[in-house]
Amino acid sequence: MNTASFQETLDFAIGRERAAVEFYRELTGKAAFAAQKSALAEFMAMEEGHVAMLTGMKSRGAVNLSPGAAVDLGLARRLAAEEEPTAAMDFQDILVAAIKKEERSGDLYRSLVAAALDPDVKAIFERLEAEESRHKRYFEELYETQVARDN
Amino acid sequence: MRRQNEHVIPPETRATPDLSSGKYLVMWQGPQHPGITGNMSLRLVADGDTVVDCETHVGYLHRGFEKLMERRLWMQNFPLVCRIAVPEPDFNEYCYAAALEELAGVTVPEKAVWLRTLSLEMIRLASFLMWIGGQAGAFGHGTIAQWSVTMRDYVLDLFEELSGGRIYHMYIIPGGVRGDVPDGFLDHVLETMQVIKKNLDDIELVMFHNAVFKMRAVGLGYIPPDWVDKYGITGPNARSAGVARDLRKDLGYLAYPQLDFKLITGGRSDAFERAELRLAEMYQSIDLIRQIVARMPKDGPFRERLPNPLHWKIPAGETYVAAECTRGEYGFYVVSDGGDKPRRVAVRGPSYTHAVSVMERLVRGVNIADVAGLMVSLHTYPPEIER
Amino acid sequence: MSDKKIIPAPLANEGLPPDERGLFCDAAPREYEPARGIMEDFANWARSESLWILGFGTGCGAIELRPLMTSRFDMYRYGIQPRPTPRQSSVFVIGGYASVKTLKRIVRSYEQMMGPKFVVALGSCTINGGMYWDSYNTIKRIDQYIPVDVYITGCMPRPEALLAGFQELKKIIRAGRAEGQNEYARNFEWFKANQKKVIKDWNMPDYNW
Amino acid sequence: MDIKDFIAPFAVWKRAFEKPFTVKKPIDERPGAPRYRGFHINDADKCVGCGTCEAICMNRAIDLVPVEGRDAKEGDSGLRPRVDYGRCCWCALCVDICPSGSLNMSNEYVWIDSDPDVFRYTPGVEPKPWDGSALGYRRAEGYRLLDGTRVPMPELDHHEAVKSFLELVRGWSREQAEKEADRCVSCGLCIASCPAHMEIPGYIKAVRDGDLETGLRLLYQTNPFPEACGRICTHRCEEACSIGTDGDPVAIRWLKRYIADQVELADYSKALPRKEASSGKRVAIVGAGPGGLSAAYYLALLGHEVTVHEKDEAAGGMLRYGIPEYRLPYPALDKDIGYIESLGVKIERGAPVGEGRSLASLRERFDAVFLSTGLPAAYGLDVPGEKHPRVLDGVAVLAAATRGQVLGLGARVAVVGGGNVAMDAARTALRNGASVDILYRRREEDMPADPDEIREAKAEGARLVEKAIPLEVKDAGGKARFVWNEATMVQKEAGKRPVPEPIPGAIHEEIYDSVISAIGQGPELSYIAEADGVEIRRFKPVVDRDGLATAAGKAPVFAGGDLVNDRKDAISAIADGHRAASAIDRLLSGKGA
Amino acid sequence: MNELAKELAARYGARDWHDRRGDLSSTVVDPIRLHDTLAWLKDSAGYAHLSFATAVDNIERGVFTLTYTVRNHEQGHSLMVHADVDRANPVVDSIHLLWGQGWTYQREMKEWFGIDFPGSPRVDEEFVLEGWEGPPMMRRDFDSLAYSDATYEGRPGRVTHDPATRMQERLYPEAGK
Repeated sequence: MNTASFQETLDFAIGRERAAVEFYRELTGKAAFAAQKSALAEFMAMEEGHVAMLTGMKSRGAVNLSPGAAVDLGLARRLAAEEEPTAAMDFQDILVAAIKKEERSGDLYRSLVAAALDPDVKAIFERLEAEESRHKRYFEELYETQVARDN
Repeated sequence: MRRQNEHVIPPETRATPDLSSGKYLVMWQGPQHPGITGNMSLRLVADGDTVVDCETHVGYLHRGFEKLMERRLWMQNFPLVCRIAVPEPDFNEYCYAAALEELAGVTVPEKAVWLRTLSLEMIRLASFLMWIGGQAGAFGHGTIAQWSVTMRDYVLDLFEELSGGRIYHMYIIPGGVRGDVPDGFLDHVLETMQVIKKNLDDIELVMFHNAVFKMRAVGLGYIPPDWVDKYGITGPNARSAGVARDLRKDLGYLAYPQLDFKLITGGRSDAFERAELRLAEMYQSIDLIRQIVARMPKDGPFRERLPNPLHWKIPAGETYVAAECTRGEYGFYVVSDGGDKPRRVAVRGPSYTHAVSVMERLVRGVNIADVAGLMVSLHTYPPEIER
Repeated sequence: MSDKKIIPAPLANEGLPPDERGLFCDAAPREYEPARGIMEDFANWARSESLWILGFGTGCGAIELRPLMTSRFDMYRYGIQPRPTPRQSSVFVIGGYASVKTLKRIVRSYEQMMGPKFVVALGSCTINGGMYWDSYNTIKRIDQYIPVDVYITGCMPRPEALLAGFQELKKIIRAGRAEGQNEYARNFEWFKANQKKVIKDWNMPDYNW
Repeated sequence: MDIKDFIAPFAVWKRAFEKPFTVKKPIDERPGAPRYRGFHINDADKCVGCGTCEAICMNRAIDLVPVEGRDAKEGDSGLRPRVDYGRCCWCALCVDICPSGSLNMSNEYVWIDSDPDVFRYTPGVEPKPWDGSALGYRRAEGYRLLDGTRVPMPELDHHEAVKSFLELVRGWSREQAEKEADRCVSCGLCIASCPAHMEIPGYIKAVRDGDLETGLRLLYQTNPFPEACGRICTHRCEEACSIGTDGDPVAIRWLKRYIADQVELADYSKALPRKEASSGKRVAIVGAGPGGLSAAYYLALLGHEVTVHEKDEAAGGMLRYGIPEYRLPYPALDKDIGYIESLGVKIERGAPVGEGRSLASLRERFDAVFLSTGLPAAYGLDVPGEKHPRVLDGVAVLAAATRGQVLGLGARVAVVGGGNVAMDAARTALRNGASVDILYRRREEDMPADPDEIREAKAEGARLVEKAIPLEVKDAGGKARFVWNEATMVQKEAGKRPVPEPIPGAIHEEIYDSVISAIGQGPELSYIAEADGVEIRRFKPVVDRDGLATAAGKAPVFAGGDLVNDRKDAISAIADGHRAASAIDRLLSGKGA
Repeated sequence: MNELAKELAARYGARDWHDRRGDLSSTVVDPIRLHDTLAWLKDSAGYAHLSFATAVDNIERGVFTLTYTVRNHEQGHSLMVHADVDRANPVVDSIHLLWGQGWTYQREMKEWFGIDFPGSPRVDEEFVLEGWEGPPMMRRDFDSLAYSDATYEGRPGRVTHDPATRMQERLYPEAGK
């Protein structure tokens, strides 16, 4: 594989994950009380973990992400985050924001997969897409069990 | 012809033989002795071949039923009671169940009434069949038992089919019975009755027209009619003395009032006639069984639902329920203090008088060889004495 | 068979009046010494094929012996028959529960039986008290008082089960494994102590032989 | 004596030509009858180890023993009956009474051995030749020793019921309650399933014995809300009931209610334990719901001074504001709360913790704090148009009903959701004269609501629309046009429950006067400041087994109830409150954690 | 039957007449008049058949309640005659001269309850028991199970488990009350 394109791809991905961390950091700034902050901190830590993982891959040159995508519960397409979360955001708001964000990331990687010419780069994007789908699934699961318990 | 129709009435008071004189022989008949019914014993004092005094000893089978029953729940006693009289467990089951139902105010469904009657008549027949083998055997006539015990086994097969048990049927449960008749059962009953009836004809011929049996049984153990009340004699022993008493008629329990049967009585009141009378009652049982099969309701519930047996409490009260078993009046006296266990249950078995007081008196003056035959002719069963 | 022959002290027969003590054996039972090889096998075969039952209906189990003795199940064809006296019998059938009063007679009858002798115990009651587990008058396990070779469970065991039990006993006898009698001799003092613990009025010889 | 007497016996000879009675091979030829009561067989998977067989056995022939590979779980003790054939009398009462019908008998009857110690075995677990025997004793059809049918509970006719907020379930008479209590076999399988582990067999026995004071005492050992729980408990106990394995489970909940209903509040103090001497310690409780007040009750009993801070104007939490009057009438709830208050528990009503009454200040003034603030905040539909003024939240509707406010729901009401809040909202709307559609994203059998509630809601006239995924709320001249997508249930992953998947194009819409959203609720946690140092994860305070939260500072903080547990029902909150109270007591009295 | 009740009341002070069933009644007399009551019933009232006689230990009241059930076969009626005797000093007149089997019942009651019937044949002999050293075993305060456990060895190795306790141990061991 073209080393340069591998590195570029990872850099791109790392950039995306850093942006995600930033997203949560921004929300944390808006947060008014401890519960919000702890939830945001948890999600942020997950994204930071990704940054660290991708950075590590960059130096080791290996992609150890599994390719299996998670099942899509289809919540993202349905749930409407009409506005940005406010200071009064509750768990539902935070989860919806997270699901939406993961959905956007997944969409991006999916378009990159379609656009990629190098099969190796394509493979990396595919795996990253799968990884994002798993995140989304995780949040969707939380939404189903913690928020929409009665529906 | 020794003793033919001669009515020797044994002395009322016990002899006081001088045992140190060397003239008398003290011997124990039983508990380990083939000439004793069940597990009990007689302490005989003989002058030559003639018994001059007899003491009965019971208790070899004492399990303390009445105490155990006070420790068990009402329903838990249901499996226990049948063990009181092994050859006729069903009378225990019936009396116990009926006493409880009376105290608790439960009415048993019609079907159960008939099935109970069937059960009681079948066991009556079975018990008599076993007895007749013993009676013949006690006079050295082994053939009859070879037949009659097998006939009894055929009845037990019916019980097995009906209730799932050969000896202990545990079928008559408080509230009704434990199940309806299985398919084809009533046909089996009728077929078996046919076989048994044919066999009874043979027994009649071979046993009752047998010089040996006649010679030994006629005149043996004469019970005068006035003893019936004096000693509380019941059943065939009383009827043979000419006293027309049968609780099936007198109390009219279960389906008996709807059945057609005559009281069989005698008058000669000796071992031979008691045997004849029981033979006639066997025929009568067969007839009753056929009537029951013909007239029993085909459908309907067979048990009334009772409260949870683990907590069943019966209102305080007492009752005495009796039934006519093969040997006479069999009864349960049940006292409830309102709790979940009986306060007291006392069992009245006919052998209580027949095998003790009556036996002790009748045996005075009898030849040692006839003691076994005499005892069997009273149709006794020790466990109902000692429980 | 143990090599060590235990020869206990002469029995005192203390339960008897002094003038009757001499009428009974004052020695404890001894283990049976088998013949050699084929002779013993032959003897065992003969023993197994002539099981003579003591006619002592100790409990309700006796009721199922009647059908067995008569034409329907006909135990005579298996070499089994009832005998009226212990001296002629080789098999003691314990018919279920044993009240203390009967246990006393069981012990005596058992001891009076000639060796080799075997015990068949019927029903739950002989194993662990059965339904009389809380009775003040019945023992719970017969093997505390006399040795048992074969147990047949049931309440009541049917005649067929009894026959199966006798067949099993035959097998055991033929294999030379019917050790009950020797067990009684070996553990005589233990058995005696158990017997005397429950039979309160011990007015009989210590070993009735 | 005549000549016949000498000749007749020779008739025996004719038998020589007849077929003999003798059975040739008795053991082989005579299997037990089809009904024969032979050795036991047990379907170990069907058996729940309730021990009723052991209880009925008058011979004490049955032991319950642990079995390899079968641990206890809810509704199954993991024990199995072991029969001692040195005791058994083959009466088969164990078969007759077996609640699950797992225990039966084969028609096998020969078991012979020289070793008396072998005659014991666990049917269905230790293999035996007669396992799976098709013949043998079974309970006859129509014959049972136990009663599988529950005593009917008198209820208002549904047509009547929707006309008012009168209590629907009328309660039992003494005779009815005693009859129902009689069905219990006291196995105790239910205790493990109850979050509060109430002494259920004990209080049922008390009903049977007519000793209601003992019953009340047993109830209060673990639950100071018997009136409320006797009506609205989720009764997981009844799912574990052994009688329910083949029949209706014992109506444990109604029996509890019976006890509490029958004893007058004035007589409570006679039956119930007295307060211990004052400990001098003070405990603050936040939230006067079942969790908070249970903690308050047990702490007060132990002699601590308890102050409960309640944001609403009345105590009871969701029991009062979330559960409609026709299920839990206020006098019944007031009786429970009244007794708790009579022990000296101070309830400060209309006193929310937060601004002006901070958690930090409570921790300064009190020796311990218990948080039980529940899930008061309804989650939104989260679809476009969810802020439409006719989209109402279910919890608020129920609270408004409790407050006696005019609801103004209109004639046509949609309720979105399938939980108890949705059912309560729907039935409240019905009682306000509306026609009601309940829209649920999955199927009826997936609904988290109590089956009784679903049944009753339908009986009262609510229409159930299953597999309806909300898409949008549009305005229709001031009313709400509710748009949903019909779904199909797709089993996406093995072992997980099926997922509703929209059917493309299957879009429905309907105009409603009100759309009540009841999809779930969340906590209100703004009163916990970062400075309190209470560890929170995913909007739940992190607590240990006793309910102790990780927190900086001196006064310990405990939390319980819907706020932290996953079961989210009153009885779990009560259990949390009791557990926390015991832990607080241990901490405060220095008996070690 | 009310005439009989009245007659018995007048003659022997009988009281507490209950009709248990159409053909079964019960009444109570003082133990001192028991023998005479029974004799009169037997000889003059047609109650000639003694079905059974037994006792009930009413330990709470400190009495043994004797029950003699007699039957009038002509009228098809049974009467249970009760008499309470002091548990501390239970002595009753013997009926062995009235009925030939009476002494057996009395032997039983002597052995099982400790009720004495002076003059009754063999009343002091053992009846069903042999070598019995315990108290009369039908008394309520005699515990059969305790006696059995102490006297007769059972087969060891039996252990049972209570389902509820087992579930607590396995499912929620922390819940200590």
